[in-house]
Amino acid sequence: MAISSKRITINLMLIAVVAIIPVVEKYVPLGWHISDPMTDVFVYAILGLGLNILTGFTGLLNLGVAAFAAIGAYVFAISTCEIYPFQLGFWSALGLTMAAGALAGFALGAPTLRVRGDYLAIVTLGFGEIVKDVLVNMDSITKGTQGINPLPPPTLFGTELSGNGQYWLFMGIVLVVVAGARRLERSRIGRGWISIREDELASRAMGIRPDHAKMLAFATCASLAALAGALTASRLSSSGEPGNYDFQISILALCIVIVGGLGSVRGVLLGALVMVGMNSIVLVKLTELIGGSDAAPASALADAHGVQWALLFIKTWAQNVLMSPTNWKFLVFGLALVLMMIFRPEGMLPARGTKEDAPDGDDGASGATAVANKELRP
Amino acid sequence: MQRTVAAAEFLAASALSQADAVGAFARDGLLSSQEVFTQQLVTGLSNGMIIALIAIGYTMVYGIIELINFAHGDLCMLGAYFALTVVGALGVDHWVGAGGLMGLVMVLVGTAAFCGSLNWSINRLAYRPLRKASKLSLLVSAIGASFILVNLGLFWGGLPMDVFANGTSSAAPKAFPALVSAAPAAQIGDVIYSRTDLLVLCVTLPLMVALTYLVRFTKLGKAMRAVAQNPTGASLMGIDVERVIGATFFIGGSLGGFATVVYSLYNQTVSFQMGYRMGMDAFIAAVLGGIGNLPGAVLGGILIGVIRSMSDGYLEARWTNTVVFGILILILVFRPSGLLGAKLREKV
Amino acid sequence: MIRRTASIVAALTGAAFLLAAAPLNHAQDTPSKTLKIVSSLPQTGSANAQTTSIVNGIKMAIEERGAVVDGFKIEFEAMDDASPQKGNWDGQIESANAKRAIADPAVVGYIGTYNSGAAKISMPLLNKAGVVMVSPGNTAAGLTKPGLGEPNEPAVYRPSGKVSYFRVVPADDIQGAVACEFCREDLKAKKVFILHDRELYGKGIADVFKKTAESTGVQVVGFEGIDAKASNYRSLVTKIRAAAPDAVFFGGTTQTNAAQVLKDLRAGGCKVPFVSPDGTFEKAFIEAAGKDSVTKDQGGVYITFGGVPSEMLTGIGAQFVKNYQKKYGEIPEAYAVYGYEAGCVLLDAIDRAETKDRAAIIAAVAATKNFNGALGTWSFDENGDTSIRTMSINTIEDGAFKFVRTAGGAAKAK
Amino acid sequence: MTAILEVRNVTMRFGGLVANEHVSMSVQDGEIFAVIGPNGAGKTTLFNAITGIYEATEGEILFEGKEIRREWSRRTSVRAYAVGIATALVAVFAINATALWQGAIVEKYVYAQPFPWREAMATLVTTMRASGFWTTWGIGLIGFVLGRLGYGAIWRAQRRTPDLVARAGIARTFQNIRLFAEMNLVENVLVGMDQHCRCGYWACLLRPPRFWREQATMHTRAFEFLKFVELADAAGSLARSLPYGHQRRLEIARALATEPKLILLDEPAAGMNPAESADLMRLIRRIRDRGITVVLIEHDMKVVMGISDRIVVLQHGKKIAEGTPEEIRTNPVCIAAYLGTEVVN
Repeated sequence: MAISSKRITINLMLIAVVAIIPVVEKYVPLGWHISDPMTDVFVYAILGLGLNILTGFTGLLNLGVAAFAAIGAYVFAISTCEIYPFQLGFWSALGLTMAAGALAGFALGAPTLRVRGDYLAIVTLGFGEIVKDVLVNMDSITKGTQGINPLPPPTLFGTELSGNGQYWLFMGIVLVVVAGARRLERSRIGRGWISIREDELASRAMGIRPDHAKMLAFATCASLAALAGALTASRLSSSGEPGNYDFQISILALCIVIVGGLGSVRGVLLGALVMVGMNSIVLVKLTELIGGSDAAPASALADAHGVQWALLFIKTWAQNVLMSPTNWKFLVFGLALVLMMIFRPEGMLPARGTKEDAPDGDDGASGATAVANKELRP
Repeated sequence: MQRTVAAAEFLAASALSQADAVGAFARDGLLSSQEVFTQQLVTGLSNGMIIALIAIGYTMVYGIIELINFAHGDLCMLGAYFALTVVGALGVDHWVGAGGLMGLVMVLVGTAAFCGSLNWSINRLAYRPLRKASKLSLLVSAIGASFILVNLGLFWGGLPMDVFANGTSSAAPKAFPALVSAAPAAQIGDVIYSRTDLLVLCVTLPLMVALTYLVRFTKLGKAMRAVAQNPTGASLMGIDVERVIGATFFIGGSLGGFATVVYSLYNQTVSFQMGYRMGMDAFIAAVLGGIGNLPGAVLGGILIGVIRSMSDGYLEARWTNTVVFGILILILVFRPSGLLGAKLREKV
Repeated sequence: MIRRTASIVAALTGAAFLLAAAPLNHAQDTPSKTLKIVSSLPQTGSANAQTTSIVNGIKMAIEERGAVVDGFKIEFEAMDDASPQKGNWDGQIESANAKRAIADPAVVGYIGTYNSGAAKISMPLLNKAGVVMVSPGNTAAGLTKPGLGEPNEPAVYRPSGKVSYFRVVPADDIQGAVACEFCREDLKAKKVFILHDRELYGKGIADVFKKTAESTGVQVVGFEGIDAKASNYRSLVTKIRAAAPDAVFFGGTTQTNAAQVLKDLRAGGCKVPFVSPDGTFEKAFIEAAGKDSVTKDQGGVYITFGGVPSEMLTGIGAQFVKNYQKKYGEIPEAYAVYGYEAGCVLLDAIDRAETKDRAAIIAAVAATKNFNGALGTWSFDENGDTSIRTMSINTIEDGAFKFVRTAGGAAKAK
Repeated sequence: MTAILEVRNVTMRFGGLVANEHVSMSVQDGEIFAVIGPNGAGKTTLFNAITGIYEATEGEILFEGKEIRREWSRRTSVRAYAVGIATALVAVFAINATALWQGAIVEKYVYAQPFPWREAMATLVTTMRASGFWTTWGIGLIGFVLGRLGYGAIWRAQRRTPDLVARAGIARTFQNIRLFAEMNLVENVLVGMDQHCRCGYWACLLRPPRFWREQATMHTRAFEFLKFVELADAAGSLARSLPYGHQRRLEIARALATEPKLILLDEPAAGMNPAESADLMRLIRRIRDRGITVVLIEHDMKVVMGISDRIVVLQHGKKIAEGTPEEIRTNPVCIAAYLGTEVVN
């Protein structure tokens, strides 16, 4: 498949635009602080790319990817923090973290090879809860909910990076991961994964060993998720608390992958931008713009009657909860998810085979997802 | 008998390596170890039956459109808020005697109807447009719906009513009035079988029987089973598939409604975040029993309840989640499609 | 085509790097007539009730001065450090909030955080940038007190070497000890069962409680971390019943299901005194627990609180409660007064500072002595802790908190 | 000629349903062998049993004189024990983690001072010794048993899997075409060639020269297979955009790409018009001419009679006849089976 030069051009332009954001931001005082949230986007993009390999390529639903991020963050923290004797450097700790992540991936993947579809989903979900619980409960090792700090910031050739340095380093890592994901996708490993997603039985009958392929997918996913966790920890200089890696984060990662377009690397990047951006940029801006209202005046409901009562009731209620923009965040987020799915069920940038390719009015879904769908059936 | 008890104690002690601590409980305490065990069993069964009732709603929806309905737990949460509103608005907690019983039944049925209709509407708005999309898109839509429901619960909690503490802190947990007192209905030794335990039994058992009847013997039930097996085939046979799916959502939701009232009466606390755990437990129960399988959901629910109870009682409470999920994973390793789930066989 | 684009991109990127490396004139030095205070509290999710009342408290502090201090206009922004996906504080957002505050030259004060874990992330950032941080809610001892936390605490939060973090709320080490003393002396408890919510706050207090109990000869018959999301704790109650304690201590908050624990204790037939820390000292706890389970004949509920409760406050404190009630139509939550106090002490420092730059304001806050505030008259010590060590013990009667006695003037942490 | 495939007394039962009952047949190397019978006769089930999708309830299936199945060899046994021991170790360490950590790290490490590694390691050993009998040996035993049983359970479920059969040299196509719909033609074929690729995970990721060499060869060969089934022109399009007849041919190409010795074709001519089936017959002969034995299930009698060397007839899961096309054509039992008349003895 020849990649058109136009596409390369567009990609390079996009990379350049993203790369100069921090500089532009500094010189064009719009009051937009987006380079910092963008760094979060990069981390979530890595998490999403990892999950994409497992769920997007291989078609295995994973609801516990945050657990791998937690493992990553804590392995990184324990191996680098000054309150432990190990005190590795940033890059060696990162390597260790990814290895530990891969090992955890094997540990989860191996016993659950036979478990399929939604059963696998709950196994991964359970794994997530177990990891979280273990991190909280083994507090003599992990400091429980205290979090481990300080952690070394990212370094490059011996210099500590902060602000824009981190931005570019993380962006670079994302690019490396994207390249890696693409390379795997377009090699026999990726073909094996996708063939399992498309039709596990047929791929078996063609001599693909699904166990091997799935284990590799699990390990790759886990080690990328661990990388994302370690990078976050390093950026925040703290492992955070185990609660920061709970089910909601796995869900967020899953939403990034599906909203972006299952199995599509570009889709995942866009998904991360939209999902994290929505939270870190749009919702924050929204809060700033609306401000909040204060006062819910003393309730005079007891004295009021009839229509007046009803009006007062609604007014008090509105002032109690509805006027505060922070109270709307879940709703906005949820509504955005539902609407995105209704209007673009195949994601924003579906993998391959968009509707136009479908011969005779396919069922409307992207084939990739439709088939993944079939495959996930128990 | 003495010997059995001693053996049980020994086993518990050795498994925990906390021989002295456990021994101390049994010796100094007011309760004998048998009483403790029985009490834990009672608690586990009651909790388990509530979970089972929610799990049935889960598993029914799964059975028919293969959707892990993430919004189910949060639907139950809204049901609890609805029930609380009804109780608060009508002052049901002040009704006494037969009136009280009537009130209870009314709240149960009303909440069931509310949850059923809500579930039906969610299906209509958030899931039906995605009928032909991939299952994962549907899943994300369900996640979105769950977020919306959570937020609605947050809003609801701010209603300026007495039962919601005049709505001054919408996010705080709310007390649910004790329509059924927690006083013992029966007491054997120090084992308490409270009236709320009895309530759980009195609501869940008939519902399970009724549901079994409905699915097995009614026309709707047959249609549901047909759609679950083969939607296309069912529609060719003249079954209105969408109507059957809608009905399933309604029935699943209303079972959730019954469950949530029982849950609220049992725990006497509701909060806008309780849906997560309710949904999670039900999901585990459904999967443990074999998702899509009704008796499986009941078995799974009761097992989860009892395991939780025993783990709280004999291990440390902080490890209970780990124990539950550990057992779940173990069972799935040896029985990949749940306890009662049919063995997967792909048609080639 | 490709080559040309590539070279353009390379040039652009190179230019960007050069620009970034070039020294920048920060707008920080330009004087402005507006000063800004920000707060960073988790306002999405379970802590919403408490944090909203903290924000209300801060707003009241600012409004009472007419939003003007020493000729400078005071602006306030309440930032949210929680995200909807988590429904709880989010490290990335907390860090972003701190960075935003640092980047805005008008910001001279940062009120936050609510969670000690979040503080650990923003403290070093703000310290480095020299922004004063006043916390209305952090109670983890290690944040300020050497020797109580990790060996590198609290130095690790002070990369600049100076103290720039202050808290108006007493730390865990005082409260846990006071609660234990109360159990031993007033409740005559010989055996206690300790529960905690496994969170930083709750477990911190429970640990201190346990340590104090062991050193003062109170037998600890059980120490359990609960699952704050569980639907009920009946089986745990059976376990507690079997252990037959004289009192149950719960280290946790209303959000971590304190009311459910209490209810299940009563429903399960375990009628011993229930003692909990100030995380439950809020109306929401009484509301959630319901009127039946808190009464004395059910064993009674005792709650420790740093300082005296709102109703018992005199002077400024009493005025605050009155004003708050007038404005928001309810008795303030326990932490509202800390928010108010944090706001007041910060504004007072801004007032006293000669120049209104960040460094001078830090110095002014640190120099706070005998501050006459809503919590009484107090000072900041050299670690940035409040000198208030008086705790009050409260019980619940007729659906309201009732003051029992003060305790622990000079708390012994160890 | 020797028998390449021998089916001996195979019985397949699904619960009460008997799909095959004591079926025996033997396929000679290099022949075209047809399995025919009315719908529901158990033909596809037999294919599934041969390719390892189902496990035969009774009987054995020999390929080149051997059964294709993972034997519980010494190596498997060692692995099972290794997994058991690993689980046991993990369990024991997990249970004692806190104590070990306390002893070796917390008590030995003084903040900001060099860490005495040797002492710490020594403490690990003493701590393990000091921990209770049950927490080490009991938990270890439970861990071992679980790990060992778990390995056994997974192994047992995979004794005879389709991928093992495919790697041994039996390829197949499916009755209801099962292509990888979202992949293009070349990729579909490449999946078939996967077992002959030498590049592993790291090679695919890092792409050393040998990766590119291999990729080039593989692509060339993939095109050869596509040319063989006359689909090279459409190489870049998605599998699901192909017309039906082409999809069948692509499936054959994919199966051939595994370089099998035996290929099983499940109703290759289904849904084809006479011209297409004629093409197909030529294709099947060409496959045989490559030295590959062909077994096919087919309803189209013209195809069956036209190319088969030998034919087996199944009815109600039982073999009712075997022979050359001539013999079958005249066999009254077969005629009865197909026309539905009662067999008169």
